[in-house]
Amino acid sequence: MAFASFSEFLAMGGHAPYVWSAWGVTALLLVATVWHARVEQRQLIKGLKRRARRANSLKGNTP
Amino acid sequence: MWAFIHKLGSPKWFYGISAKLQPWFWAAAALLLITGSLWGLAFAPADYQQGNSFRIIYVHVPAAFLAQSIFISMAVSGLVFMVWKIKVADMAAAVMAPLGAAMTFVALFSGAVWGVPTWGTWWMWDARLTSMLILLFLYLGVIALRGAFTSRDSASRAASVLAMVGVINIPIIKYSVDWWYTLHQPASFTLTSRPTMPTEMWLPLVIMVLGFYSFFIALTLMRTRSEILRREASKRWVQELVNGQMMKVPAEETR
Amino acid sequence: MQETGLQETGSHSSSHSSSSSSLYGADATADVLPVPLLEHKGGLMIAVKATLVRDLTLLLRRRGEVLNPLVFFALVITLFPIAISPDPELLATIAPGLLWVAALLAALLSLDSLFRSDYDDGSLEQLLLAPQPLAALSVAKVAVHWLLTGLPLALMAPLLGIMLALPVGSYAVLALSLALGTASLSLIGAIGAALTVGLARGGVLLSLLVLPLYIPVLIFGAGAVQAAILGDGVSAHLAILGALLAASLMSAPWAIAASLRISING
Amino acid sequence: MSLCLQARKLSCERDDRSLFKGLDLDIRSGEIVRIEGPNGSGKTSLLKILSGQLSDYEGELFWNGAAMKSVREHFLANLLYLGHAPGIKSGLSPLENLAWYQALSGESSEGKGGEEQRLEALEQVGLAGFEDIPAGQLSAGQQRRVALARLTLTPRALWVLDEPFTAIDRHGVAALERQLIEHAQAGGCVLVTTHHELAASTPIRRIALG
Repeated sequence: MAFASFSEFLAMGGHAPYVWSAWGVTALLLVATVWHARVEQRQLIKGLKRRARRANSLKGNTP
Repeated sequence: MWAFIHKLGSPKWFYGISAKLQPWFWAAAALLLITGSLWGLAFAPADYQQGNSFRIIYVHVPAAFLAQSIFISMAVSGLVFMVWKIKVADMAAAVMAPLGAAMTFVALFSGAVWGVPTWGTWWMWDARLTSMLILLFLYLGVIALRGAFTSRDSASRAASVLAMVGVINIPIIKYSVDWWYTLHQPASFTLTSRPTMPTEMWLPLVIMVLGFYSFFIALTLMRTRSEILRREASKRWVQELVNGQMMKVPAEETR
Repeated sequence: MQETGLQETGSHSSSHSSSSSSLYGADATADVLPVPLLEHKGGLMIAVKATLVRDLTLLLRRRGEVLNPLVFFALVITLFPIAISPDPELLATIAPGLLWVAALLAALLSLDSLFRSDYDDGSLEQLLLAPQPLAALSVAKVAVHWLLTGLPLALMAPLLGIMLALPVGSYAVLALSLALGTASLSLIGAIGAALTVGLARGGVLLSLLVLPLYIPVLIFGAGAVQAAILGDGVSAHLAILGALLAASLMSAPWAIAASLRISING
Repeated sequence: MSLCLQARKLSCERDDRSLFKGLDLDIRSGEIVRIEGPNGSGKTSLLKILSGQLSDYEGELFWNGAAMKSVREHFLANLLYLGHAPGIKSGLSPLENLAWYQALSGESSEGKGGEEQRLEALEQVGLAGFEDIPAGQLSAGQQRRVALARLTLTPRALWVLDEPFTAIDRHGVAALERQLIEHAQAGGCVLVTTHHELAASTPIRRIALG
């Protein structure tokens, strides 16, 4: 452990704004890409299901 | 060999195999990134010169590595697509580009922030930062070119060619920027180059780099799967897949 | 097997003639065609020369288009002393960079029209269907672009150098570095022009694609002039510029040809 | 058999829209083949594939029994393609335009012989007297005729013509029709798309798309 206390850890020896903003932006971007990928996937599958349901009801055999 | 390549190229096959691979990469990414972050932020010693601002290296360097690697993978995918007409390769290249641009942005941002305590300014025309900035423009070019075509087939080919042209130029650009930098700023001090880094400093760095790579692979697999569904929506196997899922409880698509 | 688009298919004629004559030789005696099947005669140099002449004639008939980049170059250079300061000492220090950047932008300006009119009137299709390697024919078109843009810019630059108080002794290097550099710029830029020729508004996109790739040429070109001012040796810079030109001459034509094939299919 | 272009199991898919599938084609000497189909059925795409411009297809192409890829240059040396756009530079005169086409196939266009051939070809399409006027000043139909002059100027066995009758007057249409038939009779072959009704006497084979 490089820090004596948690508040020291947060202060980063006076470099807190720099360290935390760099890490924060990185974390934010990583999380955002994952979130975006999930939303994209869900919407796509929703759309595909809607399309399949429409096709099935046209054929007259709704599952 | 041929059979294998074409099997690899079948979207359906890829969709199946990527479903099996994906969880492992997500798990590895989570594990490595958490370990690396804790270690790098809390346990690695502070730098004797830069103090704690040095901890930015643990996001800056992995992002910079990944940004370059993604461009290379994009070009390789483009080559595979052009030579063997494997569509999955192009789908992967298409989903890689935004992540690559995001990584380049992270490298640039963390570099700029790091510059404040080190150089006392937000921006220095440092060799690494300058190359990163050019790389960002290359990414934006590929993304813009792909978006500019109305025909997706043409867009795929054009983006592949541009990615290959870009990847040939990246080393030339890097070399010339380094050369330019040393000419104009002799004996100045760069962010990350240091003679010796103790083990407890570089080990977390290695872990972070591996974590970023796992993350990249996992995300690319996931988004390529979405892209496959989007492009193959009218294919029989996708419709069967969707029908099969609707039979079951509307369970969420596994990731 | 299908064509991949990346490979330039037509290899040269002589290799074909032997294999194909055995294919058709027997038939030729059986029934003589009034419309005979032709062996590919080669004649690449004839085709390249004709393309050069054609493009030169076309551009020289519209002199305005040839002059525009030159006027643009002069105008941009005029803007800098007005915007920054008329102080000769200050101008002299930034002159190499200014001249190079302005020349680069001027060369970029005319790039969009390189394949555009051919695309619009259908001659590009015909160029693709000529029994000649497309890469060689596109080099002819790029050569015309350089002859009528890059070379005049290089010749004009010393004149503007005087206006920017460029120290004596660097004028020859300025012109030479520009002449060498703009040739690479035309080749690299032609890839971008070929990729965007099928797009309605490809102009801005073209600069986005091409400018990052111009950076090495810019570094060594402006570096050469700077070295000449400082009295350092310039041969290293010029050698690297030459190497860049050789590298682009070897690789760019294939990329241009592949890009043209993509654009024509759009 | 002296000339044949074959396609086997030709399929074309553009942006996931299937234009045609499993097409088998045999085009031989002495034939006029007309590709028919409604707008957007892939006529132009098929012509582009058959003339070696478009590589976006599945299936195989053969030129005189050999795979297209290995004899592409020989194929191109015997092909004359006219697309939607005439391929005529408006800044050049008809003579200069034709000189470029002559040279493009590797034939020397210089000297008296070349010039005479060009003049003759222009005369045949009814453009005598317009030889030195910039093509931009000619009408759309006249520009078409300059392009059609290539049919006589550079003799090729295989003609691939995409809507060749566009913008041409009735007199010109009849002459072109006659030219197509003569070419086929001479052992050449013609692949054509057109919305124009050809004279009933014309011996043509039809291929329907879409």
